[in-house]
Amino acid sequence: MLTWIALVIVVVMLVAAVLVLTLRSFVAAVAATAVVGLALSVLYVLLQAPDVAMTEAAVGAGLSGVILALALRRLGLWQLDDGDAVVLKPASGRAGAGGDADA
Amino acid sequence: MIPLSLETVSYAGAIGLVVIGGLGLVICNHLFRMLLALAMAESGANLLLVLTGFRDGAIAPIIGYGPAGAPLVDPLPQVLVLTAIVIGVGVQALAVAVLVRVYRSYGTLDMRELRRRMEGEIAAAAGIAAPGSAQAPLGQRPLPPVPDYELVRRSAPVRERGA
Amino acid sequence: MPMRDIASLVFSAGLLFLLLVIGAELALGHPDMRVGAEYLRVAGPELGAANIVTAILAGYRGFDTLGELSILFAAATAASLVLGHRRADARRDPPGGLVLSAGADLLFPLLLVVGIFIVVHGHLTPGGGFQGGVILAAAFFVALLANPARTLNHALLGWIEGLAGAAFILIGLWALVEDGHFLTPLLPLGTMGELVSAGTLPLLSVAIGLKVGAELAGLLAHLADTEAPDR
Amino acid sequence: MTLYAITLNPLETAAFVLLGLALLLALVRLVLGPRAPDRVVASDTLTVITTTGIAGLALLFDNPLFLDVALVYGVLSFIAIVAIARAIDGTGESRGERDGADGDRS
Repeated sequence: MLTWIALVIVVVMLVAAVLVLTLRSFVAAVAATAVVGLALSVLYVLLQAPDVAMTEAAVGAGLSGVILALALRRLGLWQLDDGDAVVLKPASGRAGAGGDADA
Repeated sequence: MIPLSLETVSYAGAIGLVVIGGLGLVICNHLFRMLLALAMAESGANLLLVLTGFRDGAIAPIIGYGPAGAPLVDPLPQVLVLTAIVIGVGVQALAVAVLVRVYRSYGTLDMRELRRRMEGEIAAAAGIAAPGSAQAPLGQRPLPPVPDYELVRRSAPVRERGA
Repeated sequence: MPMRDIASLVFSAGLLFLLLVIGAELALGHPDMRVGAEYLRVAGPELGAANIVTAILAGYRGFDTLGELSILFAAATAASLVLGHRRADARRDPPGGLVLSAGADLLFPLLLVVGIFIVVHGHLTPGGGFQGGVILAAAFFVALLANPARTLNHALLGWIEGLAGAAFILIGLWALVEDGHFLTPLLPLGTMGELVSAGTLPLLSVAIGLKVGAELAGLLAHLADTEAPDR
Repeated sequence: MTLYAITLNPLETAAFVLLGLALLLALVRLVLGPRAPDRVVASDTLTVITTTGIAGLALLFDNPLFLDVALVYGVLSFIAIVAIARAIDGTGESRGERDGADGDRS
């Protein structure tokens, strides 16, 4: 049973890790980083390490997300994407800024 | 055949995280994405360390919970990883501060663009033309520097006069 | 796709395969515990802390924790130094809406209580100085998130941080005078599982919590105070 | 498994299967979500499901210590998501320009 839970969590973690590299929008990449921290926290719980799980939850999901989100604004990376956000090769620059015209 | 168990699945996850993070560090051109990849590789290493302390059928290393006499997992890797996670977030904050500074100075975080601008700035300060790429087509490649003996001879007395 | 990317892809795939093959040979799940088994056997009776991880972190390896605190201090100081001061006429982020402001006011006491709980019960339940410190820093940062124009008192934060760090070292020096070893746990152990037990470990935990909390709150406030570029 | 074996009754099994399905559905939204706000909301959904999952694991291990992890996780992931949302909020064409213009004038 624990194996299957771990399998689902590892799949979520690796998919989110690949998304961090391939998403064009940096806002979404930071959200995917938070998902990686979340999956790691559950894995630490499964590995019977509540202290490490709590640290990862507080630092990896909370504090690190806050620092990166603050950095997004200060680095001018918060522009929203246009649509086709998954690219084959890691995107580098800023995407078009008119994505939220229909919001 | 590798058996499918909690340990092997976690091991695969840790290795995958390290490899994806390392790959991102090499392939990505954007400094912020490299920071994200670095954080992921670090997390994978932490998971690997915690995994080394895990024992089958053992419970969390806190006395007084669970059945009496049950084995406890190895607490030492957990302590080391606790330290590593907290230091990792300190490093991340410092890296973000440096990135803010770089962005303020050069207006970009793309590695190629950043290198071009920095080389342009250095070249402007040195008073020479900005160098081109070594991988450019044949006609646009920078020529190897030729020592200019005339310039050396002319500049030597100037330095003497200044001293 | 340039040659360099293909080469790094191939290299990563090879590394992945190699590590997976090594993993098939490892004795995962049956570790050879030498130091860890000794800690598990000795830590309970010697330090009186139910949480062995905290016992090792603050008791047996307190010196490492002191080094970690100084690394964190150096990182926070360097980040503040690199970020520099804010221009007086720089644009601020607009304040959050009603929901966020009300939610921040409601969340602040909850976060404070959770943080203090985690710090104080560090020797009994999972948690301790670092985790509780992070939660305390988050508690003070939420108000800033709702209204960016608000500022934290950096001088007060600096005082708290300095006094907490000094308290950690003073406890260590006290142990040096009393027992001959730096950071040896002192004081009667009490009964395991009660709040006041485990000697000086809770005091060290509180010192770590205050220091980390003040440091990270100052760092987050400084980062939030940095001016954002215009579009 | 020595002293510590885990057995699940059918109800708990069903609960965990449902949690796993919810996790995978939210993951699909994270991968497919056409725009960045969709992905941020998917990440928030994942954190809520995971908090529930950690509480369920505390039940499974019969160990109340893991509830502390769920508590800390639930509180702090909320703050992180709010911070990410604040990074997007107030910067678009609709509201941020107006507010910023007002701030500049005063």
